[in-house]
Amino acid sequence: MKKLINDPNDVVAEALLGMEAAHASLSVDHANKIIHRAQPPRPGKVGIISGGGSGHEPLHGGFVGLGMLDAACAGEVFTSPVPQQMIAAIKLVDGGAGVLQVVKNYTGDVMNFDMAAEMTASQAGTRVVSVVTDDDVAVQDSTWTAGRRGVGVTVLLEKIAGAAAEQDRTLDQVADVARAVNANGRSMGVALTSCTVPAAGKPTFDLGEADMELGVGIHGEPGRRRVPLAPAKDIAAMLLEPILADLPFTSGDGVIAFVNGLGGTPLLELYIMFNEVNTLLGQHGIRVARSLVGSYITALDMAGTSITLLKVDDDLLSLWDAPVNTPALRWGT
Amino acid sequence: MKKLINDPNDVVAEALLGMEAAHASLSVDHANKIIHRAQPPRPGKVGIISGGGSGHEPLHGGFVGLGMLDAACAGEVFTSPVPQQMIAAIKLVDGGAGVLQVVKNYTGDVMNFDMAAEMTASQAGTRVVSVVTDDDVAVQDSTWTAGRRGVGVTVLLEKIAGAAAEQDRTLDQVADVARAVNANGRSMGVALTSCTVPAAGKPTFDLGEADMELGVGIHGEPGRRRVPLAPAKDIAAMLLEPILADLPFTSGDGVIAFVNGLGGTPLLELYIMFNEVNTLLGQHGIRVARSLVGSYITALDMAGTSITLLKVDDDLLSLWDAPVNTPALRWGT
Amino acid sequence: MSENLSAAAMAQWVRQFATLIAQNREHLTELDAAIGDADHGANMDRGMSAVVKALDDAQPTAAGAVLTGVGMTLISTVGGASGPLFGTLFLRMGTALGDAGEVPSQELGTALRAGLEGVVARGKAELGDKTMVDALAPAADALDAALAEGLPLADAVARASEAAATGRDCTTPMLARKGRASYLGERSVGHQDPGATSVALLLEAASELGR
Amino acid sequence: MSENLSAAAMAQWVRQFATLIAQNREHLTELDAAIGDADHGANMDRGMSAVVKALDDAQPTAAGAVLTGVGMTLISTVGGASGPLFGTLFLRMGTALGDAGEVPSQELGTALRAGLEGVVARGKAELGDKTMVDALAPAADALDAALAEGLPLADAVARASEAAATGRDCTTPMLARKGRASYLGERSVGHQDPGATSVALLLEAASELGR
Ligand SMILES: Nc1ncnc2c1ncn2[C@@H]1O[C@H](COP(=O)(O)OP(=O)(O)O)[C@@H](O)[C@H]1O
Ligand SMILES: Nc1ncnc2c1ncn2[C@@H]1O[C@H](COP(=O)(O)OP(=O)(O)O)[C@@H](O)[C@H]1O
Ligand SMILES: [Mg+2]
Ligand SMILES: [Mg+2]
Ligand SMILES: [Mg+2]
Ligand SMILES: [Mg+2]
Repeated sequence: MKKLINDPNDVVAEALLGMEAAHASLSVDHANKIIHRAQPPRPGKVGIISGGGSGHEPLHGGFVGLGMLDAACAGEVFTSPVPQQMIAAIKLVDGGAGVLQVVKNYTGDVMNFDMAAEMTASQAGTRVVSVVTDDDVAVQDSTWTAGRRGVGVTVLLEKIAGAAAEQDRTLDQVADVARAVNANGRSMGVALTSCTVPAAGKPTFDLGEADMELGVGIHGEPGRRRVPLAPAKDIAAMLLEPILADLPFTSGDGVIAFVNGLGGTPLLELYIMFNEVNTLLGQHGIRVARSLVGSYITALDMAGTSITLLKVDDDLLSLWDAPVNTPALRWGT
Repeated sequence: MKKLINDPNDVVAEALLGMEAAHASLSVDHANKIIHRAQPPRPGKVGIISGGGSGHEPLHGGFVGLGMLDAACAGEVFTSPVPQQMIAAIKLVDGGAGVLQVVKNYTGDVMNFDMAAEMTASQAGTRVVSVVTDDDVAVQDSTWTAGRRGVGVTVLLEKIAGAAAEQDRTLDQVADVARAVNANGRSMGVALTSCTVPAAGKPTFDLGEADMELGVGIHGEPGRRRVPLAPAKDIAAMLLEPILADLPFTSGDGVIAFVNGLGGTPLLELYIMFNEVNTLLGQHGIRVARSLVGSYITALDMAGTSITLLKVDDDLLSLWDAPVNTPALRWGT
Repeated sequence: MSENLSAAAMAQWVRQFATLIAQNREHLTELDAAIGDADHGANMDRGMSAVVKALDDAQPTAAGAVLTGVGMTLISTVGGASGPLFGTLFLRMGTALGDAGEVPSQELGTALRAGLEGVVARGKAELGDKTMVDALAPAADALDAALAEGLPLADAVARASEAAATGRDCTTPMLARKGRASYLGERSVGHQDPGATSVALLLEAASELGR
Repeated sequence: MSENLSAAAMAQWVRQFATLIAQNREHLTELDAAIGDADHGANMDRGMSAVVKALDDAQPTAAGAVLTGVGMTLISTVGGASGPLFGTLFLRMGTALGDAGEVPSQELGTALRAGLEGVVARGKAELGDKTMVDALAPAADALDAALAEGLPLADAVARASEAAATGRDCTTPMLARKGRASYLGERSVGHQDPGATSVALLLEAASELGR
């Protein structure tokens, strides 16, 4: 295992020390592993927290700041945080208008955030609403299963809901915006290599030199199927077709197109992918209203990419354009 | 070779298409492979161009925009651009106040930029000044050799000189600022894996599972020596000690501390490295005035990191803090 | 394990479980790598190490309190799916045992069933969904039946352990419908469920102490 | 190669050089990977492919103009260190041959020396710095000497080719003091210089045509 780390057990704690030292706008509650804005909550603003297993950086801690999250709870690598963390985070960010929890749809995340909401409601009386993202079309959806995984849409949702909260919309309104984002967003990813969980010390899966894992999860969960390596053009089509078919997106729609790197893939390749995505969308008559290209929701050191499309109306678009000032996304401020 | 590309020969051209599509603030001259601001040059402002081989993204194209570069010339992967590109870029960005060329110290880059400056001077009469970065302490310096490589300082220089130009400082003043940055900045890097040049199709060097290459170059040039893998804490010391000794930096100095990822290394690890760097600097009494953590000058898909320290005075610091609005660095606007 | 459930016996069981988890840490992680995210071994080991540490620091004097303490520690140190689920399992078992210092051994059956119900309430998994429930439910059934037959606790626990092991093995051909493995659809078939494997270790720990 | 240097002969030489570069593309890249950045083969091949394409489109009628055209094409398509250096080499050779349609074969010696001087002026490398100069300078010396001895062009070129090959081989034990390999210091020792290898191919191309 080749990683810039010390003891695998200290990975999360030490990264939080680094984040705190690097960003004056952030504070860290090290006991509870919470990254939060250095400024106290603005009264009347809905607080937004998120969190999840670590290993997806900059998600979520890198999205804490004006116009996005108020706090992020960092779990162990690929393991959701525990209820105590969310309870403490809710307390930190509560400005009297209630708190929205952004939860990616994994059994562990959902249960731990739910327990936190239950305990907070019974103890502190703060109103807590959870919105769950489940945008990964690689997973067969069904009410009989855990449903789909939450992936790339989470980034867009945190930005857009964050902007809505900054406008002093109510908790229900912010939650509605968040649900609209999840309802209109779809994603799918592909891995060229496995990731290596530090505590495991070896790659999660073996992938032949000529193979890739189509529909991989951001924790290295196996995807739809293993297929031969393909040119960027074909990969873009393999990822886009299921996305486009699922919502479905139709000609004339405006979208935010998000090409994401999974941690081990350089920007050069992401721009090549974006070029293919942009071309394919043009062929489908879909208008790229905004775009985002970079590594924003990663799977440790995995080489690969995911594509997320979010169908936008004017409200979502103006919320996307609103000022944001976080370590990983920043504009308009 | 596992890459999100089509034909290796089309890598640069297709990435430029993607960049142009992704960023409304940029335009691309595809014939000359120049990324430039969509806005025409502001009369009276010194134009700043840079460029070099591709494969270091976001450097340089991702740094084109308000407060930083006016244009970037993209060469083939790891191969400097040709004079015609710089000649065309100089013409594009000339606002009547002359043009600064930021050149990394590689024989090819220096020669091609020099030829461009010579030809421009003899043809168009535009005043062109080149500033060469040579901050890599891994390389033994000597007047008998090609000197040191230009690496991480280039990013900081482009930001700071860009801010100086935006203030309508003269070409000589901007060049002086640029030289001051290079004179006060030092870097060193380490590779955990080789990069793979697309046209070569296989890793540039073999590196054992338990080894790393200390002092590696951003083109996969071999470094000072091959050493066993080490914890982040020790790697930080191995990189920092030669840097600190070289200028030398002394107790009480304020620095911009820049922990850079080489393309295949995720942010999680960079924050762990930054924590170690920050701690070590504290032990040396060196004050981290500002910091930058992320993958800004990469070596394709190489896993590894580089550390850059820039000793700053008030002028350099206020230029660093000045507004910048580019795809890869953005604040204050 | 004596015929009355004491705090000491409960602590011994929990410590033995922690030992088995530590020994099987890599195995559990490998099972999770195949159909999940390669952290189940680390998760359970982190939690059970914290449990042992807490027991070293201060051990409750009531049997039930030992188990609720374990549940609280698991919930606050594990995270993921197994944190709330194993946490709930122990919490409910402890609550079912009540406040008494020692409780009659039959109560273990009641406790295990309460724990199972807690897990089902939290995770909504049914039998056959390829989760820890597939080991836990047969174990609870076997324990109840054995105790009803009037078997001594040690024998009853041994039967429950066998049932858990069989339940664990039966997860291999199943198609996952809950938890992370469910994302795999058909590709989850042919792999043993990590959580069910941990449950089997929990019952194995009990049965080892009974021997 | 005839005793007068015609545009056709120059074009034939250049085309043969392009062929040898294409055949040695991987070899050149491997040499560059060891002490540089693994692009010399791609660089030279990209440039010489463009040269051949330009010659296919329109071939100048003067010997010198063929070579200056090659130089311009290399400068505008190669980049890196080899673009300006090989570009300058051909530019200066072409300029030295002048505007005449055909020039006497002795002029090739003058041209190669002019090219060498251009490379040294541009790159500041001295003999022994482990660069293309270490193959080019001995080749120019050998060609001059052979032509001065009155050897036929074919034989003179063959001698120059041998000298270039020897010069190329001599770069292996050298410590690089110019170009990217110089960053390696002591670690550059024991590797053959890629640029010198390309120069040896250039002279080999000439000598093959002479046979
Ligand atoms: N809804 C559920 N009900 C019961 N057990 C579940 C459920 N979801 C997951 N599990 C159990 O949790 C185990 C995985 O635990 P673990 O790997 O620690 O958490 P995570 O899946 O969050 O990484 C699975 O093997 C399964 O037995
Ligand atoms: N200053 C110099 N003078 C002469 N030749 C040089 C000089 N610098 C580099 N070279 C030659 O250029 C070759 C490398 O070319 P190439 O790999 O194409 O360019 P780059 O080094 O820019 O990647 C070296 O092998 C060497 O022969
Ligand atoms: Mg997990
Ligand atoms: Mg090169
Ligand atoms: Mg797991
Ligand atoms: Mg090279």
